[in-house]
Amino acid sequence: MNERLTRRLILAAAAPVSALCIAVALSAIVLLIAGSNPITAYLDMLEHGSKLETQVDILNRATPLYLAGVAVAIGFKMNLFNIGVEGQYLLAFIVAAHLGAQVELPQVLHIAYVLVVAMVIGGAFAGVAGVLKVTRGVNEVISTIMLNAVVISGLAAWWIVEWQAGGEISATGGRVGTEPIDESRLMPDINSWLEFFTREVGFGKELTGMLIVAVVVGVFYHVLLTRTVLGFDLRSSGANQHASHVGGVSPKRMIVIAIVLSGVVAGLVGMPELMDSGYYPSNPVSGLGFLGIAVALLGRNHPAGVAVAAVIFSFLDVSSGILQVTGAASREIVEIMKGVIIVTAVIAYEVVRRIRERDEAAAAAAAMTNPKVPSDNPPTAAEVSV
Amino acid sequence: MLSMLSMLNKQPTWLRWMIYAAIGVLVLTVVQGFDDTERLTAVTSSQAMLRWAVPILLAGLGGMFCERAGIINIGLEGMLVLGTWFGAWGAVTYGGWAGLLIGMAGGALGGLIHAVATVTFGIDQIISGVAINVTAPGLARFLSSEVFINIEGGSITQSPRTPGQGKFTFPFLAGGDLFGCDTPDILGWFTRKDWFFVSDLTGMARGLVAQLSLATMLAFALVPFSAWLIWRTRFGLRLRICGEHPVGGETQGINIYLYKYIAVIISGALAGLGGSFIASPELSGIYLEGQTNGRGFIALAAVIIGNWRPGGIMGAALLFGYPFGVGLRDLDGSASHALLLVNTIALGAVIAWALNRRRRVDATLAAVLGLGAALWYFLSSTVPDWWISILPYVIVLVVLIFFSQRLRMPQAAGIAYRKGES
Amino acid sequence: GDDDDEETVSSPAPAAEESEEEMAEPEEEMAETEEEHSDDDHSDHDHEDEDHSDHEDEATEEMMDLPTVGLVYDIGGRGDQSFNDSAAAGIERAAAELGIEFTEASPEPDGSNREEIMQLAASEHDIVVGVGFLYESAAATVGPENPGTMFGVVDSGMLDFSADPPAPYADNIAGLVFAEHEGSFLVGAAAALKTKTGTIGFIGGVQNVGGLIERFEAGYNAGARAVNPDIEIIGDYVTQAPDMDGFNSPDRGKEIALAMYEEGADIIYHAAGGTGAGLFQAAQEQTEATGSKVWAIGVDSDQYLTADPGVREFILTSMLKRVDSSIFEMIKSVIEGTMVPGPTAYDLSVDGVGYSRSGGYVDDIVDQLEDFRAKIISGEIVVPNEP
Amino acid sequence: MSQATEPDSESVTEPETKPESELTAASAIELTGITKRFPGVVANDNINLTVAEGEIHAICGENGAGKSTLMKILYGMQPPDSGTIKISGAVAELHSPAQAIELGIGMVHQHFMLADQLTVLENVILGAEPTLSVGRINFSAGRAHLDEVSRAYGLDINADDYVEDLEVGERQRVEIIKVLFRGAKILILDEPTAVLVPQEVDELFSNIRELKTGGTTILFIDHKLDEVLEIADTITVLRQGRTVGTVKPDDVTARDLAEMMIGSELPKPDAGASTVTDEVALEISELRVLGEADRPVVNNVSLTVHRGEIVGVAGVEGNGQAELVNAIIGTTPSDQGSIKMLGRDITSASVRSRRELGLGYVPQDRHRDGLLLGFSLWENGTLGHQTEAPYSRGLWLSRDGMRKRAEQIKSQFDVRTPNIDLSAHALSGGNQQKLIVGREMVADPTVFIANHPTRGIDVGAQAAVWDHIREARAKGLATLLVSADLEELIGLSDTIVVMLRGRLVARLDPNEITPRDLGTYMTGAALETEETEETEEAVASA
Ligand SMILES: Nc1ncnc2c1ncn2[C@@H]1O[C@H](COP(=O)(O)OP(=O)(O)OP(=O)(O)O)[C@@H](O)[C@H]1O
Ligand SMILES: Nc1ncnc2c1ncn2[C@@H]1O[C@H](COP(=O)(O)OP(=O)(O)OP(=O)(O)O)[C@@H](O)[C@H]1O
Ligand SMILES: [Mg+2]
Ligand SMILES: [Mg+2]
Repeated sequence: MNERLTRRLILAAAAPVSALCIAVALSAIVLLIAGSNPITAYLDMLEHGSKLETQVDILNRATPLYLAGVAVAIGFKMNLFNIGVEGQYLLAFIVAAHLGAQVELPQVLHIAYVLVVAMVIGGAFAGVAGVLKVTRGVNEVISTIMLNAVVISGLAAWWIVEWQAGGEISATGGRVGTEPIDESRLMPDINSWLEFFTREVGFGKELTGMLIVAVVVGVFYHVLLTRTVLGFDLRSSGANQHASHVGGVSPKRMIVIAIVLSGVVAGLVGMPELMDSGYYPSNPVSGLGFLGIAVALLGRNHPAGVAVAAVIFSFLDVSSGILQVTGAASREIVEIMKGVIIVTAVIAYEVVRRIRERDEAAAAAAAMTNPKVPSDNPPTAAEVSV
Repeated sequence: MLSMLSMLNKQPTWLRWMIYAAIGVLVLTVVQGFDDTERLTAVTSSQAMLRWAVPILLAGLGGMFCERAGIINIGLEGMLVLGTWFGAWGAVTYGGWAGLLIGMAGGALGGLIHAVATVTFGIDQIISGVAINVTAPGLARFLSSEVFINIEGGSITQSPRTPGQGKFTFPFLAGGDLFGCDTPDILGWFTRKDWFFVSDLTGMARGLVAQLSLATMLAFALVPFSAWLIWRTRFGLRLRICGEHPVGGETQGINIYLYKYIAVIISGALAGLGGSFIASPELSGIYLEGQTNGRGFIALAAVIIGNWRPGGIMGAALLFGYPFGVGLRDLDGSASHALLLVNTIALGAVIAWALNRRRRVDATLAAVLGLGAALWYFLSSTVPDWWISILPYVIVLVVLIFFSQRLRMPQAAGIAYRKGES
Repeated sequence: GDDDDEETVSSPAPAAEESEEEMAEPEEEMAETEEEHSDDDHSDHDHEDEDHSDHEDEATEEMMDLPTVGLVYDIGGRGDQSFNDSAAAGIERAAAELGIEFTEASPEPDGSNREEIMQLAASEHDIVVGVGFLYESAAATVGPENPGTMFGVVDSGMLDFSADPPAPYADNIAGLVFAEHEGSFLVGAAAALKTKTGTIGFIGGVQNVGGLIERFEAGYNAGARAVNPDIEIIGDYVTQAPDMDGFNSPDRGKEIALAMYEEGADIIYHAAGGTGAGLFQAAQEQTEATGSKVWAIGVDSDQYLTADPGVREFILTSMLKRVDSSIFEMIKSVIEGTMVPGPTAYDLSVDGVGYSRSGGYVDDIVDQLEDFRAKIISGEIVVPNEP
Repeated sequence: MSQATEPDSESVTEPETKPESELTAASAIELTGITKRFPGVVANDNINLTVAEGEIHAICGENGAGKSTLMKILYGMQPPDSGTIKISGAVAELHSPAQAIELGIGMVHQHFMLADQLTVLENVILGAEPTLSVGRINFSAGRAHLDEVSRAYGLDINADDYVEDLEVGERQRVEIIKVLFRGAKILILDEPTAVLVPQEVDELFSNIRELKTGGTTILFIDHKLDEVLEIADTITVLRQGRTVGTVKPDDVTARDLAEMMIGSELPKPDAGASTVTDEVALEISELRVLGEADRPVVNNVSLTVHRGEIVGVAGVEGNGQAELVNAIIGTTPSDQGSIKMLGRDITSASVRSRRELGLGYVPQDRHRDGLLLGFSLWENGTLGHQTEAPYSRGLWLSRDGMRKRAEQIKSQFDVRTPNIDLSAHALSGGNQQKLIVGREMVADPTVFIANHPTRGIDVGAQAAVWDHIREARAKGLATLLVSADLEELIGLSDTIVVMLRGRLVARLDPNEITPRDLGTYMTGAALETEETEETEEAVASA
């Protein structure tokens, strides 16, 4: 392999690897301060994580995280900060749960119907922020924060009462929420897909079928961005709105399209839970929208990167359980590790980005001084290393 | 009408705003009559407004300093959290005032991290802020598990009760002591007369000067102080150049990094102060996990609505604090119902403003929203609880819908700056 | 005998703070109730025995003879000075008296991994107790997968309503439910007896969480009206589901409480978790500001003992919900082989709920309260559990 | 506040070996062996430079020769890799502009360093604020001093205006006042004339001479050689980071200087024989565009461009040219009037449909409007044409097509880059510009809008861009050329129109006009003297 390519490969791997190492080391220090043995803690985490059942847990948790991450990432690609994924998914969740319980369709159709409802609601609600931005100049960060409150304290609080399932369930405490969708119309688990490769999944763990939807969303996102004209428009408008506008891309249109797409994906975030339980409970898993921001940033808005980030976060969440049960460490350590990983990863990426930019500038300058440089002839190591 | 307006415009700014405020109280007075409530103009309502405005005001001022220096601070929420923890710990250990100071130090620590990440390393400001928001609650909990657990009355999620900073009642205006002697309570006297409007006005005013916590006074004193600092001092000018044109500042010999660092740390310290206020007896009286309730994000909105100016941010904080405080105290929903009519009238004012400036779209939009509020008002006798909860957010959103285009962000905010790379 | 008995029950100190002698009594008392209880559910009994012996065989392979317990808290975990702490007191009492060993865990702040930690606890322990009804679906899934482990879930009946008639999810899952409305009835009556203004208040944490907090309100209102049908009751909730901040907002609790006191209420009962700290503070401030004393009523544990010393004198009484006893009893029943699947009700009759007398502020009305208690136990008064 | 050099500094000057310069006065600045490397470039290569006290010393060199870098080093903005700096004889270690300012050095940068949302006064006093107690700024003292400075040097400005409301010339004055406000003894001016019309240049030069009389030493960067010859006492020429020589203006001609700078004669723009046809390609009639506060910034403009014709638009920056261009390409809506391309009304068409009709555009600010800096060259080669073949098929991009086109642009337009996968920010300004011109040209446009197409690029690239425009013109391209380079306008255009305050005020024949005359039209001076009817006539015929 030529030297330049090797250097590029090393650079590409340097950021995530060094970030992970630093994060592991820093967390070890925190663990030591807290009076825990980091080696035991890490071994417990690894051992636990290597079990098939744990992996199912990780994937189940990673699925909504990934969807939330992609939703946020779509916004970021267009330079939009969609803090509203939280509100969008909760709204889509409750409406899809309610409307899903109103009809009875064959399973496949029913699943499709529920997902489409969720995506439409998520997209439409996100669109409000987009329209406010392009027509009224309202900063989307602020409008989506306000709209989150409108959903969480307002619409969902209202509809959970309006759409409450029959009273006898609530009387003993416990399950309260919208009318459940019959299990036969929900997305089945995909344990068999996994079991094909390994052994039977134990402990009643069910790998969510929404994982497939998440993968499809990721592929769709990737293809959209890199292979279509619309994706090019979106990316260029996000990178430089002015240049892109001069190039025929209306920034306003792109803003609305991007935030609606973001909302469409956000609408799916609550679906793993709905497909599992069949109803919207009075206390759905919340905060995924905010975690999605962190996941998107850690994954650098790249479909694969976001997936890795979602799995890392999910792994840490799942590890918090084993650390407590074995007594290796307290749960808080996991939150601190998340923060440390984000910060170190971002710093590592920034450092690598600068090195790469310098390399490129050097290569360009070399071409300037010697115009005869053929395109495939790499600069020598002396030119590259500064 | 128009001549009256133009007369108003000739008055000095402070007087104009006093007049606007009086008109506002008049509207509240009239409207609350229909709903048979006195909450809208009660002494306690203006007190609640202040209480609920303070953390948003402080964090908002923090956000302003940061963004004026060119750094966006999404991490305000995390810094508030640090402020609640350190504020409570300081107050419990060393007393109320020390609590405020230590809370500031805790927030400043968050600011320092943000500064290192964004100024020294040039990391994306949003990312750094998000990382702080993710980490701060974990850190607070970790610290609780190390510290509060060992103090009586504390636990991993909460601190023992925090002491406060004392209260002050203005002499004469509200009958506070002056050198140990009682003074007449002038505003109180008017208020007790129950005269239409006059008593309402004095009542609300009295709420602003009676039994005022010293911490609240400090917070509001920071508004003119910040304005003075930003607009009138060398420090302020240099700070502003960091947000407007850092390279220009560099060429004039300004150490941009230094001012950015100072600004981001001030930002954290103010958010931390806001956090310790939340944990002080004025609001919670303890540190409790999760008690910031997203106020950091509201503060971000306040920075924008306030157009990156201290006075504007105070206005935004009050605009949020009033419906929030009144909504909480509105046990039967009548005040919130009355607020619907207030909103209608306010939207009417927006229509007049828009027509005056020949902004037809704005006028139509305001008319639609106003009509909706009016219809709701007349077709119902009370509003649901969830509506009371979201009213402050809706008001903020509506204000943004009409006035966003008039706002102006510091030009270089959000853009990474590196010395010598121009 | 009778009087004595009731005396100890109505004002029990939390287990953690109990001295050795005090502890003995409630234990005896609880043992009695447990016997009664087992009689009621005799049909399930044999079944349970078999399961239990299976489990003991397994257990002996790993350890000596006593089971180990995994206690999984609700979000926040130990240290809420209320619900979770009461559970902690129960497990510690079990450790002290029964000699069991235990570990504790709590889920992620968003509650996303309840099922996972319950499963983990199950794979490490013989008994798993989930604190809070949010563990219902987790236990329903994990329970059948771990037949060798006994499960208890606080605040959920663990009945499968999709079956007709509703039946327990599995033979190894018990639900520990409380008659909060009955306990609330008594503190409501106390409030009505003690009020000078004829107006009292109720602050609920979060509305529409499965009608859970509404149960407190219903009982409280009924109790107050039983004393004085014309009494004015001001009720308010801090937030509505799904906004759970209402359990976590002492600032909002204080604001609401102050408003209620200003409206003339002089006694306010809260069922709002951490938000209650704000109520106590409001009581103190209001008293100091106006000079006339107002009261607060605590919930779940005896908050006179757990709240900050500065506000204790304003806590009239607390509605006790003996999560500690229920957990202790559940563990004991497993050891004795008498655990009952499905709901076990901890109501007034078994002192699963009650009111506290710490501070002595309700000593003068104990007779009336005990009278109500007797009537509820006897069925003469039926306390509604919905507003 | 003002840091004048130490009074005894002159006496400190050591008698040193002074290489090429025959000094008559003590040297204010002495740079020895300055070397500065950037990744891949040696921006300054062992530069020696001595500037005498009180002289106007010009530095010439083509783009990228290292002039700005040298000045930034002298001003403390960038540390040299090696070499020493002596100010008034004393060795100076400069780590920041603050230190340079302290030594009495002031610099006016190549690009404006003004904060739009601050007032002139605030911009000027920044860093040298007269203060009262506790850091309070004494604004009145500052204002008084500012007025004093502006009166003393005839630099007319209103201290309380916001910079965003100022015109380019006024901004340039603010920049100079900023430096004078501190009482700089050594003044560095980096290409101060780039954005000025000849009349403004005259004014600037008289200010500079006045400063010189006051004893200020001036370092002056410019590559307009006639200007250099007019003002300088001494001229130093840089080429590729090295000093080529130091000369006196009386000893050299412009041609000599040019040869020193680039080793050959400077190319001149020249359109060659007219290729104008009768076919109207772009027709603008009575166009009005509204700016802020609904003020018309383009007012009643009518203009026709035929196939094969280049119409030059002259005007002082800020007189509506930018808005006119934006209205034509469609990024700004027009309020009244119509725009027709090849007879099709495109007044309210989208940018994209205009581009698909064959509108090519080279923007003035390539970083803002021309490129996606973080994107690869092949993606940049697509921007603006992504809906067209061979870049895409239907909704799908064709990466093959994109890359092939990029390779074509690279070779045809001599974009110097090792490969097309590099990101755009790695390229130098000139190569970036060639990429943009190439991208627009390979698409075979029918109407071409060139907005300052050669601003800030070196002579080689400049000549290449001119060639490409000429070639396309010969093939029937209709071009609207907006430029501040009057030589370029006169040299390339078939017709020149002048814009002033949003209106077309004159239509001129490039064969009969000099840059100086054009300048009088641009400032409006010509209109005041000329008969009004004549102007009306000119507009009517336009
Ligand atoms: N801030 C910077 N950081 C890194 N590299 C830079 C920077 N500025 C310029 N360069 C590098 O310097 C080289 C030339 O940049 P610049 O645009 O200043 O060139 P120029 O001298 O104007 O070129 P041209 O003569 O082609 O117009 C490029 O290779 C670019 O990569
Ligand atoms: N910050 C930087 N990083 C990398 N290279 C740079 C940087 N600044 C300048 N250069 C390079 O240094 C060389 C000299 O640039 P400099 O700006 O000094 O040229 P100049 O003579 O001022 O040109 P111009 O006439 O365009 O202003 C250029 O080739 C440029 O590529
Ligand atoms: Mg250059
Ligand atoms: Mg230069």
